[in-house]
Amino acid sequence: MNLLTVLVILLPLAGCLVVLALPERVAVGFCVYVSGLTLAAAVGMVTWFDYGRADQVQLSVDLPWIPALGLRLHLGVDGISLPLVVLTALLCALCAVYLTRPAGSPDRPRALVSLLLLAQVGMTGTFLALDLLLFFMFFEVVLVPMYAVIAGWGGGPGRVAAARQFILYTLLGSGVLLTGLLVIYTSTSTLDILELTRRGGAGIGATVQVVAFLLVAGGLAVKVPVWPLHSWLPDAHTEAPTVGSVLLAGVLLKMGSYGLVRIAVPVLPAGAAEIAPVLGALGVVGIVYAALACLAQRDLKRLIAFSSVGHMGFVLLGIATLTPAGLNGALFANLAHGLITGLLFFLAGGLAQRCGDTDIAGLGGGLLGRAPRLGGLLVFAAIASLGLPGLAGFWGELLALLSAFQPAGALDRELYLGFMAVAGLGAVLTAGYLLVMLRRVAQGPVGEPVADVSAVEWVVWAPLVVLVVVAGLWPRLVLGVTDGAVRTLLGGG
Amino acid sequence: MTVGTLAALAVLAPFAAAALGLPLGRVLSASALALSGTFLAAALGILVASFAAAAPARVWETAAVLTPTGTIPVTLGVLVDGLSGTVAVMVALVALAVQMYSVGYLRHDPRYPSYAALVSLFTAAMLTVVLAADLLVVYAGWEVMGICSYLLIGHRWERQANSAAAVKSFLMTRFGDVGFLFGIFVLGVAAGSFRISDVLAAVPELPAGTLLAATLLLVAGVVGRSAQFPLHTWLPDAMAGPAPVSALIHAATMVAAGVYVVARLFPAFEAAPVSLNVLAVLAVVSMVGAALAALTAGDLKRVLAYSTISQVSLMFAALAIGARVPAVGHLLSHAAFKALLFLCAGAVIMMVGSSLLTDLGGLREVMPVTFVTMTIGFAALAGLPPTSGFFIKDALVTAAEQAARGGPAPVGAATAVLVLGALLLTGLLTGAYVTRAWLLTFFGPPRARFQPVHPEAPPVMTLPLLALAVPALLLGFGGLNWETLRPQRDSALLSVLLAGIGVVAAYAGWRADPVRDPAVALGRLRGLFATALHTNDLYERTVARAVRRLATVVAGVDDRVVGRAVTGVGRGARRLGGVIRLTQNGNPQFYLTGLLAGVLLLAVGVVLLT
Amino acid sequence: MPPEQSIDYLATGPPLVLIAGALAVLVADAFRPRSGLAAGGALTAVLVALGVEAVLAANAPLATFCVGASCSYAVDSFTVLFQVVLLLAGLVVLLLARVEIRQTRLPAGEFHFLLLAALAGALTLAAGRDLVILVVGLEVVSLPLFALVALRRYDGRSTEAGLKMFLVSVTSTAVMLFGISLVYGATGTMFLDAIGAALRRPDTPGAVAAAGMVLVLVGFGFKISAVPFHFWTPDTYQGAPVTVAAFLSVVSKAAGFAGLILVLTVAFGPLVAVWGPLVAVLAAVTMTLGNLVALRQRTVMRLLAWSSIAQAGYMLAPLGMAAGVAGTRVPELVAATVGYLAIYAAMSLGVFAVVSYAGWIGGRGGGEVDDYRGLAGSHPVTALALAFFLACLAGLPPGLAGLFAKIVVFRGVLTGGFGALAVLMVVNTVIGLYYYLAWASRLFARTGSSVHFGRMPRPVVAAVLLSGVATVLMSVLPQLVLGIAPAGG
Amino acid sequence: MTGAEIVFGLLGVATLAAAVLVVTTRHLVRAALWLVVALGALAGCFLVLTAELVAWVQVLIYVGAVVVLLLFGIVLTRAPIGRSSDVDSRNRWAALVVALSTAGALVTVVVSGFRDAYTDLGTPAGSASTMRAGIFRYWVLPFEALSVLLLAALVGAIVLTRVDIGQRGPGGGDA
Amino acid sequence: MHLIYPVVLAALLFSVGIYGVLARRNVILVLMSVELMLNAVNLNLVTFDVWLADVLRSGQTLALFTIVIAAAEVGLGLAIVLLVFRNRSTIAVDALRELADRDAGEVLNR
Repeated sequence: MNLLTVLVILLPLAGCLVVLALPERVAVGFCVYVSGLTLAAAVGMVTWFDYGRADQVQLSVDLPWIPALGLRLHLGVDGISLPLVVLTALLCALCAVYLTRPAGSPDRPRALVSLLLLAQVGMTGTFLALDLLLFFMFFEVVLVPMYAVIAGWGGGPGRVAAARQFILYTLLGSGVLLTGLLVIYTSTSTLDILELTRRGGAGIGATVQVVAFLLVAGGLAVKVPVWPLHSWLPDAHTEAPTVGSVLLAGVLLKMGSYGLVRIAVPVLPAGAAEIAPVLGALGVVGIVYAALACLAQRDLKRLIAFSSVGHMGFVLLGIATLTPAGLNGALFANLAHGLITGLLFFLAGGLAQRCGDTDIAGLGGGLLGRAPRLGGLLVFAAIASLGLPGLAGFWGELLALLSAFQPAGALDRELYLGFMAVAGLGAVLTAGYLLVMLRRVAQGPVGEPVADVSAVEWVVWAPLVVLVVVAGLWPRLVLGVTDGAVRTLLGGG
Repeated sequence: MTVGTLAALAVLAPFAAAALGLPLGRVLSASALALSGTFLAAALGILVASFAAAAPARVWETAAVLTPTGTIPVTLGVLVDGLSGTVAVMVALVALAVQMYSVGYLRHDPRYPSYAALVSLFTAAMLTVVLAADLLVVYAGWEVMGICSYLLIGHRWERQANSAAAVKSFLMTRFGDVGFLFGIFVLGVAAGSFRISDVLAAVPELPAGTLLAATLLLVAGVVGRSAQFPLHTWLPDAMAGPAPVSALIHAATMVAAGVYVVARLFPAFEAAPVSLNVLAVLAVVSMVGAALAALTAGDLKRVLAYSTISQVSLMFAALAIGARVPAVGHLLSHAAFKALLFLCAGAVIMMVGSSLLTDLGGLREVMPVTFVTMTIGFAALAGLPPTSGFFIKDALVTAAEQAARGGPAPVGAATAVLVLGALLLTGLLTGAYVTRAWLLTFFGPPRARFQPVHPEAPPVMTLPLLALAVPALLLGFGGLNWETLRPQRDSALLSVLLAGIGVVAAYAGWRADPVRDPAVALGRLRGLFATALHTNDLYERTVARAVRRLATVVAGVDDRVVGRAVTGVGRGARRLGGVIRLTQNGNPQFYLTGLLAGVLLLAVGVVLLT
Repeated sequence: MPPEQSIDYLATGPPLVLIAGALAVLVADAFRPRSGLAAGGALTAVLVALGVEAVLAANAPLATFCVGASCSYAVDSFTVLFQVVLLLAGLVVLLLARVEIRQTRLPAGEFHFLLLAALAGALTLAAGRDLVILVVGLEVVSLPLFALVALRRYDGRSTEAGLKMFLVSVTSTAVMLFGISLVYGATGTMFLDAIGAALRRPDTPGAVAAAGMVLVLVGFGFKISAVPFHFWTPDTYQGAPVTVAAFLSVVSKAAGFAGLILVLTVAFGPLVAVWGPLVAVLAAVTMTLGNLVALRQRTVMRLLAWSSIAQAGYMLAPLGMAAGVAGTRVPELVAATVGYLAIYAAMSLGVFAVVSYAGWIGGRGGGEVDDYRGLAGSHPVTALALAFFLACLAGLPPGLAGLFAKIVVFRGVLTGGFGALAVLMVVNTVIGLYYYLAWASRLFARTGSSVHFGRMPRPVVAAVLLSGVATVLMSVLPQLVLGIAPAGG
Repeated sequence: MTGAEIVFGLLGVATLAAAVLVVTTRHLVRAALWLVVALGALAGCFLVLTAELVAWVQVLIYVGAVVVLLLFGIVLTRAPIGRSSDVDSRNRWAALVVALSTAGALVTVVVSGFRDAYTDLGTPAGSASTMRAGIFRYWVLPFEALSVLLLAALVGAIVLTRVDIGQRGPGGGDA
Repeated sequence: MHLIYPVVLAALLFSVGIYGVLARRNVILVLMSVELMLNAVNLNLVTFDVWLADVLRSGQTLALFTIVIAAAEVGLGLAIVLLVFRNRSTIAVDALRELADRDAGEVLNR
């Protein structure tokens, strides 16, 4: 069934090219078809995945590609990547369906579809790649299509500037990342992530590890984004079209944190131990900073975008503890954030389409009365986002905090206790801005009614809602898969 | 079917009602769903509690790993013993009464389906807190309660004040919850398990510092959730929610959940007396302060809300001096009479359309059932015999007295004396504010225009009132089994005497002018008390304003510094390019000069370096 | 008197074929002007030369014009790779030229003659192994180019461009020759391998040799447009016919690199500690300056000029690391430069191919960047191709070839352990992306009045296809051009 | 000092002086004439160094062809025959600095490198016959390349100076 | 003969040439200066060739080639100069500044 691993990349790739040859009017339908098939393949992977061996890479493909670079086409999934692969396929499929709304059919659909599928190739590939350079390559594939989607289909007047800032900033990050990866390569002569993980830093000097970790983590930090490297994100999310925002927040940011878990921490353990406190500190600063910034935001999409910084702060804190619990939490939070923020951006997009704007004051409030289902979904998503137990947002935050309470032995415990306390405070502030937002958007005097959730929107949003609830109630679904893999990653820790 | 399974089902029944009711409330019959779920929970709860009562020493515990976490796993299971069984029954019964009452109370409300489902969800969450065997699951229930409270307070979200109150309640409680969660971490990690039984078993081995930290952190959570000083200001505002919600959440169950948790983890607290001292002091402040506020509050529901704070403080005070059984006993009796009082207040509101004391008056004839049941409730609140409140308060005073005399108590005698004094003072004040509210509501001339309807309320509402009046009146007798709950002569006399003074004073004040609020007699102090010593303003001025200002600053910094730093770098690069391009001036001789000078520099550099 | 040197006609085949072709073209054009014979003949010559390369590739290594152990002319995998790249680039340029010659009324026969002569010189440069043939080869590349640049004789800008290039070139040549004389004085030989051997001897005057080496580098620095020898580049590109600019940007630059690599690694290998840091500094300054100024360009040809300067910086970077690695690993670094160069040739030609035709929309060769606004609306395929090539130059997928090129260079730099240069390259990559993107995004801008030009003529289509196929090929199988360095380094 | 050194010294001074005049005189034509002097003196230097062939080629090609070409250029560009005030650009001072530094650097380098080197001028090294042997035995390839170079230069020069096809193209231009 | 004489002469001659290249306005004068530089090269080459008694005659050969290169350069150079003169009516080096890095709107300063 290794074919599936290839299929989840090849299908969108083929779709991205084929769609260019099709007439405009069938493009969106074709996209639904392709991304649906890809989702089916991803579900196939879920089916054939052996959960007993979740800590090992399965369904793998390993072919030589560019011997001169030492680059191999090495793909596969384990407990860490499987959930993210599925998330990507799911969100892409949902985005495709979302494009079929009669009210919101996009301008130049063929090009948009092609770009989205290309982005999907990159995102999926990033999670599947088991070769440093292959990872980097897929990491880069996403940039151009995302840029084009923002610049070409964005809403506001600042879209081109926002897109440009996005691509330049993230390219800066990936350049630094590449440098870090090549530092690893020059000191180990292998690009194979599994082999490097097995070695666990053996053969790389302590200083080199620190330098390489700084570079790799620094590069990925832009994508995550880590405070204070986040300034591309609010603009990009705000200006992007709905599907763009969803993919940006839902998948793209995860590529950064996934890279930290997959490469930075296991391959460079000594470097990680040295730098992790800094990451943790930046993470908690990000949580509080983003929450405060959100409190003062006037635009709904911008608020959601900033909230991503905060949520990724929890992810970062989890990773920075270098414990299985922390990494589990980070991976879970990744997934949860993908679902929840994806939903939030969908909702914000729906609102923008109905009210013409996402300015919070301009939305007029009282949404629960003007479109009860839409308002209800917004309330649900916001509550999920603030980390309510029983919904997906809870477990990631919980584990991040718990792991900060008992970080890995090499780390300074007092410091992490401080992190935990600040992060806890940040969680309160997070609740604060989300509820204030609800107050201003969903509650208050009821104005003119707007169209409630349409059929297509239900199709797109319902799976997200269901998954948020399911993952919240039955976290084992994810943690059971990641736990073993994470422990293997940290060397049986 | 084991007891554990039954208990689990008791939790799941209202949860299922909520899970079905939230998305499908408009399709299915919301009321049937909610009532059946809650009824099932109550029935199962009684069954479970009866098993527990039959074998008081026995503990039923089930546990399955909910999820691995990478460290201590989270387990899903129930812990049934006498304590949890009894409280669970109380919760389910009050919830049932409230659900029933709500059918009538909200019969014209289009949002009833979501309301009913949320109440069911709340019930499930509260039962989770009571029955769960794992502290993290307790925390989960604890938080879900919070969000339900938030949503239900904001039930009428059209009014800005209501949604503001909802947000405030959630944030203040969540602030405490952070401490609560960290307390759980400390206990769980130290004990190597989050299971309550494991934690309690490990308490004797744990270092004192750990226990102190854990219990202090737990106190923070408890204080927030139970609206104790200094996190008390949300509860009066929470009265923006519909009366039955106040009855269930903000009187009977959620607010008292903190008491339950402390009782549950009492061994840990006993081993950390400093925490209990802190708890005692906070309780004393809350107790007296809230009673004073209740004395002057101008809104019937706010009177009740302050009285709730005050009464919950009594329970904490009891726990602090080691009187666990009276504390739990008060938890139960308070649940009964306070739920009753709120439901009565709801009936009043339905009749009059207002809950301002200045709008009420003379309702005695119009609302006979409400009058009778509410009178019972008030009597219980004031601790007048023979109501349940009398027995409990007497037990509390007795326990405090013993502790003050140096009896076996985890806190020192000084604290006990403080607690005793506060108890007595609160008894006096309670008598006074109860009388004031009672008189202003039911006696004197009617002060607002309204159309009296007959009957005063549909039976679906009066039935719960009557049902709750029974335990409010008689629960005290059920407690006679316990040694600590039997009335002692001296203390009984003392507390009744004090309550009586309060009653008489209030009556005297009212008698002088039935239209006027007797609290006017307090003069300037009235305003001070009514605002709970300006604590709310203080928070608004300091914390809330500071956060808001900080948020503006951060947003500005983000925009001007972080964001502009990035764009500034880009602009700088462009400018630099603009400077460098000046060298490309078109003059080939300049080019050649550059070339040759460059070569020269390179050559000299190389020669010097070799 | 001993017999004269015999000529290995196979080894010297490709340049000989080109020279023969050049002469034939000149003659044919004299008798039958404007018949297309010139273009056809030139194409044939290049194709035949490519055929010879195939034979050479099978028979390499070859060496001829030997004196003792030292040879003046050698054909190894390095030479073959360079010659193939040069010939293919020449092919593309010839294809493009057909249209431009017609549009701007260039004299076809002379054009093709000069182009083939320059190409032959470039091929010789890649095969030469002594300083005499290298300097003569360099001149054979340069001289015809002066004429080609100035070939739009009615256009003062074209002439001005030619003069500027001429002045800088002859000065550089003089400096280089002086350097050669010093090196000769210090080592007593012109053969690269012998120079290397002599420099290893302790009695060789090091300062003279080092100074000579720096001066020798000037000639190549001029060819590859490294700062501070770059000044002529933007002005010349702007004034020259677009196809000639393409030739300068690819063929001439590649030939310069071939000579530079040979001289540095084979002759001055022992002085690596001297030239390593020097080249590193040049690389850093070149890429930074090129990119920074490119940010401010609106004219396409100038933009391309500055970008080609910047790209030269990237190519120099691995060479600059040679001092930091063990001698046996220097070929790895050289291979990085060579690989980047080959990939650069393909993608850069792609841009020039599109620009040579689409760029006439603005009236002058190349046009302004703003002239390309909305190109995707009227010519989607052309716009896509241009965007693809630009993505390659920026080193971003879908331009995988460019990405691989960047990776190779980064790896080379890090092999040398010089992280600061790597970081500088990162920053430069970002700056580079900025202006490539600024151009590419204009292609897809939504405008009411987008440019229209007629159907692309077939030769241009072929040229675009050829570069496109080469680029795609190197996106998938970059190992074709990676890992190749001259022997004897 | 040997006799050769004295002769060489005198010729060298003459060369240098003439060269300086070439780059400083304000008369275009005189510059060309001073160039002839400099080149001729240098040819003398070559003779002293026993490089006969180079010397004669120097005289023939340089003095005979190159300078004549340059004179043609002066005439054809209608340059003023007499003294003109703007032969030097504003770049003069920079030029002086660069030239002096170059001189300093180069002299230092060569003096340090060849301080103890003496050459024996006893055996003539550059007669026509030995040179022919050198070129045709060892330097065939560059020689042939040079022929291409010359041809290219010729063709280039012709094509640029031909006036028969000097019309404007469709692309415009500023003529 | 002491080698210093010719090599120092060559170095000085070369520097004089550089001065000329950088200081002269008239392109033809610049060309003359380049010729001076090339002659310095030749002197060096011949000197070293003689000094080394090089059997390959490398130095002198290259000197001859340099003379040829110079001739070719001058020939082509003059053609370009004439073309410039025809197009622009001047051959002052620093007046040829139409091609330069400036924004389209900027006034050409000739």
